[in-house]
Amino acid sequence: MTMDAAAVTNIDLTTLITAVADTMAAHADELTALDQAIGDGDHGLNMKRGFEAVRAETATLAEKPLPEALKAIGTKLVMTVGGASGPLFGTLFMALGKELPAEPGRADFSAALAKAIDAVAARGKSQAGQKTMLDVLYPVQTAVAAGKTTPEVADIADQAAEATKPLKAIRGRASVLGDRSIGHMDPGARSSALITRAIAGTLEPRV
Amino acid sequence: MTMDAAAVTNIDLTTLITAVADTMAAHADELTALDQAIGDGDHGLNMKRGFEAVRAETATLAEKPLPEALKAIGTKLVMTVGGASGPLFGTLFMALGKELPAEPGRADFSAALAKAIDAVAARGKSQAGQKTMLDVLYPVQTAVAAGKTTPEVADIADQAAEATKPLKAIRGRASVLGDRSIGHMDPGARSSALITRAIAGTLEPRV
Amino acid sequence: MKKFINAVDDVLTESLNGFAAAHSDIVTLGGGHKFIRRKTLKSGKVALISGGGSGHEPLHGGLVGHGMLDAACPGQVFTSPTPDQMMEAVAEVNTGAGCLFIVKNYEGDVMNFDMAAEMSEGIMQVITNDDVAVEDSLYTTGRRGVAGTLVVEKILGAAAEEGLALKELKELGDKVNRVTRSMGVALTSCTVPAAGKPNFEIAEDEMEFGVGIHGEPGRRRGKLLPADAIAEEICAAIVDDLGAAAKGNALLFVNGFGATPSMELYLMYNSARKMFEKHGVTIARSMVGSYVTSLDMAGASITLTILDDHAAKLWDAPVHTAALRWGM
Amino acid sequence: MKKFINAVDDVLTESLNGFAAAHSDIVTLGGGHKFIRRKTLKSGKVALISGGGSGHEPLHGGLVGHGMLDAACPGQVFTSPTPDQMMEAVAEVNTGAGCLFIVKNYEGDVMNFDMAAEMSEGIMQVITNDDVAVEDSLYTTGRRGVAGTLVVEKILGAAAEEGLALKELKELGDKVNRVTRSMGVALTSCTVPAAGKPNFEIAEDEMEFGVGIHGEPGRRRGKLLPADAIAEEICAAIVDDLGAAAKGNALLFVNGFGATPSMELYLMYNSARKMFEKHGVTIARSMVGSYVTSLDMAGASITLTILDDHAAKLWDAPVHTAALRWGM
Ligand SMILES: Nc1ncnc2c1ncn2[C@@H]1O[C@H](COP(=O)(O)OP(=O)(O)O)[C@@H](O)[C@H]1O
Ligand SMILES: Nc1ncnc2c1ncn2[C@@H]1O[C@H](COP(=O)(O)OP(=O)(O)O)[C@@H](O)[C@H]1O
Ligand SMILES: [Mg+2]
Ligand SMILES: [Mg+2]
Ligand SMILES: [Mg+2]
Ligand SMILES: [Mg+2]
Repeated sequence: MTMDAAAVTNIDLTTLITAVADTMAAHADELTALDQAIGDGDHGLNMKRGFEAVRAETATLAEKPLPEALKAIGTKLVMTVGGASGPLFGTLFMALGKELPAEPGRADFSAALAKAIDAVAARGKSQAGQKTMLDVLYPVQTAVAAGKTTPEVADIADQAAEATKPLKAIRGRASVLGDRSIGHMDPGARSSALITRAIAGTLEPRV
Repeated sequence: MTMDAAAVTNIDLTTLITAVADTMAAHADELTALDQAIGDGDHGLNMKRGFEAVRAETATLAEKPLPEALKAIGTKLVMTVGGASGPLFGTLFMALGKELPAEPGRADFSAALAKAIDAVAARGKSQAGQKTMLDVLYPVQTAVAAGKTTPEVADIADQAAEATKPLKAIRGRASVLGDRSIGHMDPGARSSALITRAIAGTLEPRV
Repeated sequence: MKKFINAVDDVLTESLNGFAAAHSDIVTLGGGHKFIRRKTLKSGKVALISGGGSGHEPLHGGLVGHGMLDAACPGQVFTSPTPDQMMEAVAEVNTGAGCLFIVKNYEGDVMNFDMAAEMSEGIMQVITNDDVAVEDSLYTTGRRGVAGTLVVEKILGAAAEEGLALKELKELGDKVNRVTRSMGVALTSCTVPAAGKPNFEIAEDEMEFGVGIHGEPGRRRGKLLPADAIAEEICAAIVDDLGAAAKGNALLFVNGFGATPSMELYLMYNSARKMFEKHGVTIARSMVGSYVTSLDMAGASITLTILDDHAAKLWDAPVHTAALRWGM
Repeated sequence: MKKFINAVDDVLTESLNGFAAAHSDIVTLGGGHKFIRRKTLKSGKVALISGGGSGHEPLHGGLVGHGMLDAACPGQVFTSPTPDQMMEAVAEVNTGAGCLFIVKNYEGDVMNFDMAAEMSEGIMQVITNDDVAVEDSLYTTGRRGVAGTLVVEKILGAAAEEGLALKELKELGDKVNRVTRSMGVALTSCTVPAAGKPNFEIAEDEMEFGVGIHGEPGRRRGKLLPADAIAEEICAAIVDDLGAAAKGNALLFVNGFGATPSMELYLMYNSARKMFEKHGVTIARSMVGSYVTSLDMAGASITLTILDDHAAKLWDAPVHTAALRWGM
């Protein structure tokens, strides 16, 4: 069950959006609690609001070609999430849409993801190791590039989120805490892992 | 040990002021707690502030004839206590000073006290049974008039304060509580009883 | 108790010093901090003097200045000022046309202002009693004066500035008071610095309905309700109590007790405005903010003043105080 | 959580409706509550647009009006607004002279305003970062923009009213920001309505030193200190950080975070003023009140802006907004 070309091209957008929106709704309180510890306590609400807005447009989105749909999802996120995560996750999906060909293969997907994550880093003026969502996104991309199976990718994402705990935040709101940010999981890393697992779950059956 | 003429004329003002100021300081928290239950939580502070101001002038006061000293104490209370209790206790002492002859006998004292309490009731537009200091002051005057000993008077004051518990407040801040004022001792009744016992204690040894 | 203080006994003095320094263009302090007065008096104008326990700021000190009060006498926290404060204020700000005391109806305030009035010359008094939470009765103390006091002070302040004489000012004050009604609700208690602990206990799901501005318990304790339900009950009580007067143009004043964010006050204003308009009252003027407070209490009161054209004009007239300023 | 609300999801909408109704002489709402704008625009003037997460009221909506902002974009509580809000505000209030965004330095705010600027025409930005509690470093996010933002907005507002061009306004804004420093301390946490519980826990004898305006933890947790000691530490940090600029005339702004009574703010002002004057700074202008808040958080921040004559003149210039009003 590696994530092959079929997994990418035959994506059922409706299932995928539903899965991500469901997981954001189910974990909103958990994400907010993480953000209360080292941020301002809105991350769960932000993510839930964004993906509910995306969910509300599932029908229209599902009719678009994949790249267009991803761009539209990204734009929707930018226009509804707010905070730091809005522009960042928005950029991720928008860039992914921009980079993916209409009928992408696995290599296309892996390359597009790399570029999209770089776009996130550029928008956030950030890099790996700063206790942000990037610390999940980069390992996910590496795993995809390395041909890991979708469950493996999901597990790697979880481990990567877990691995943000000992980090000291350099970017994001938590950075003002300095050493006091150590010991807490980064909320954006956790939401990235949740999104990864949700997407992986929808791809898996089709591989 | 009845409270005879000697008890009234030979009052040692210094001892008396010290005793009252000490008891107000010692019971300030208790009075404030009573006032928090059915008022605005300042009665202990008010009384303490007033009698500390009086204490600060003990030397000057002790040189005055008793009536003048009482008037001065009353004025000092009016000018430092504030709240409802300031004008009321102030009026009590001022009127007492006005009514007492320079060398009062027991009957003079009893009569002056009756008039002074009436002056308090006039200032407060209040009467007995309304859950106020008057519900201690009147019984104290009756006891004095009836020739009770100073310890008896002090006990009667305590009982009278206790007896304000079942009353419904008609006057004072507690009146807005209506039935919810029932079950609490009136703070001004309690402070009146404390003052009575303090004064009684200073008179007793001289009888 | 968590407060920005140095020593409990110095709170009032240090705070008044800060106030006077921050607003030295408008106010100055009387000796011994007995009163806050306008820096520049207007000779021949009736002097308006108010005061009361501290802890309700900006009432009254923040309302001293052109178009409003001439002096404010701050008592200890939640304790009426003493007569000497008012007497010295009178001595300093009475420029010959007399003084009007504006007094909230609490026995302590009334008695202390009364004593000061008895010992001074040329004083008249307006007693405000806008709180509909308390039954109005000649037998009891009667209604408390709460946030509506600010409205009376603003309107009288403008009228005094225009040169109205003492007796007419008193009549105008009584008239405005008669068409002003308020009621409040507390979500938390408040802590008097010297007491060190909250004035009352209140559960996480309860509110105190008809609370006064001293954290003194109110009409009833009840379960916390949605803002609309609270506004509905308060507005109905106000309209009921105003009776036939509840029509035409009005000022709606939603007042915070101290710890309630402006976001919630505007939400409450939104609810209250709709309720009053349903009752046929037109909201012609509005004020939203924490002006008549109870230290750090969370909660709000709603005040409605029926405005005739004259009162509206006086409300709009220029004012320049620390807390209210417009038109200049 | 005890708040005056109906449903958590409607807080912002209902509050904005109340705000717009209460101040309908000054402001009006953009469609979908995307922004608050001046009722009457001044053609040919550079439009000043600010915004940020809600919960800091009166910042920024209460600062829209003559002499200050042209539009404010309110995000969800403590969440930056989204680019479409700023883009639509630009479309409506840009009368041809361009727009200046005034943005508090938070990554969320900066990114969202950046995206809006990239998708609009004729935009420049001033980023405020007055919070000395956070180390300034190019490597990290850098300092937060806090209460000093209001000072920048007031001074730029007056300059824009005088007709200053976009580029000069940006330069002036950067200049004022460079001589503005703030630091805050929280005594309690705050509760985001949708989160339903306090953002952080803090013991009865502790304070959070160097807190931000979102209840985000600060520089350090410490035992509650007397007001003088708090003021001393904050003022020293501010003066230190200003370095050679810490001299001459200054504006001292003591800001409450929401639940702190005005009595304590003036007491804190009194302490801070003495400290700064000891450091050789002259307090030429003052402001005390809860203007840049964190919902129901108890606490305060101290802001110092060094004022040259030009900045002082602009600070004094007439302003007419819901929260700040003078000279008109
Ligand atoms: N500069 C950045 N680069 C990458 N990720 C960031 C950056 N700033 C913040 N984040 C991510 O965003 C998350 C916070 O999102 P959210 O709470 O929604 O926004 P805000 O911090 O504005 O309240 C952080 O946990 C972190 O993962
Ligand atoms: N009208 C009145 N007549 C007699 N006593 C009164 C009256 N009003 C108040 N009191 C007394 O004063 C006490 C309260 O005093 P205090 O707390 O110092 O003043 P305040 O009520 O103004 O805060 C009450 O407990 C009551 O005994
Ligand atoms: Mg956040
Ligand atoms: Mg009391
Ligand atoms: Mg009192
Ligand atoms: Mg946020």
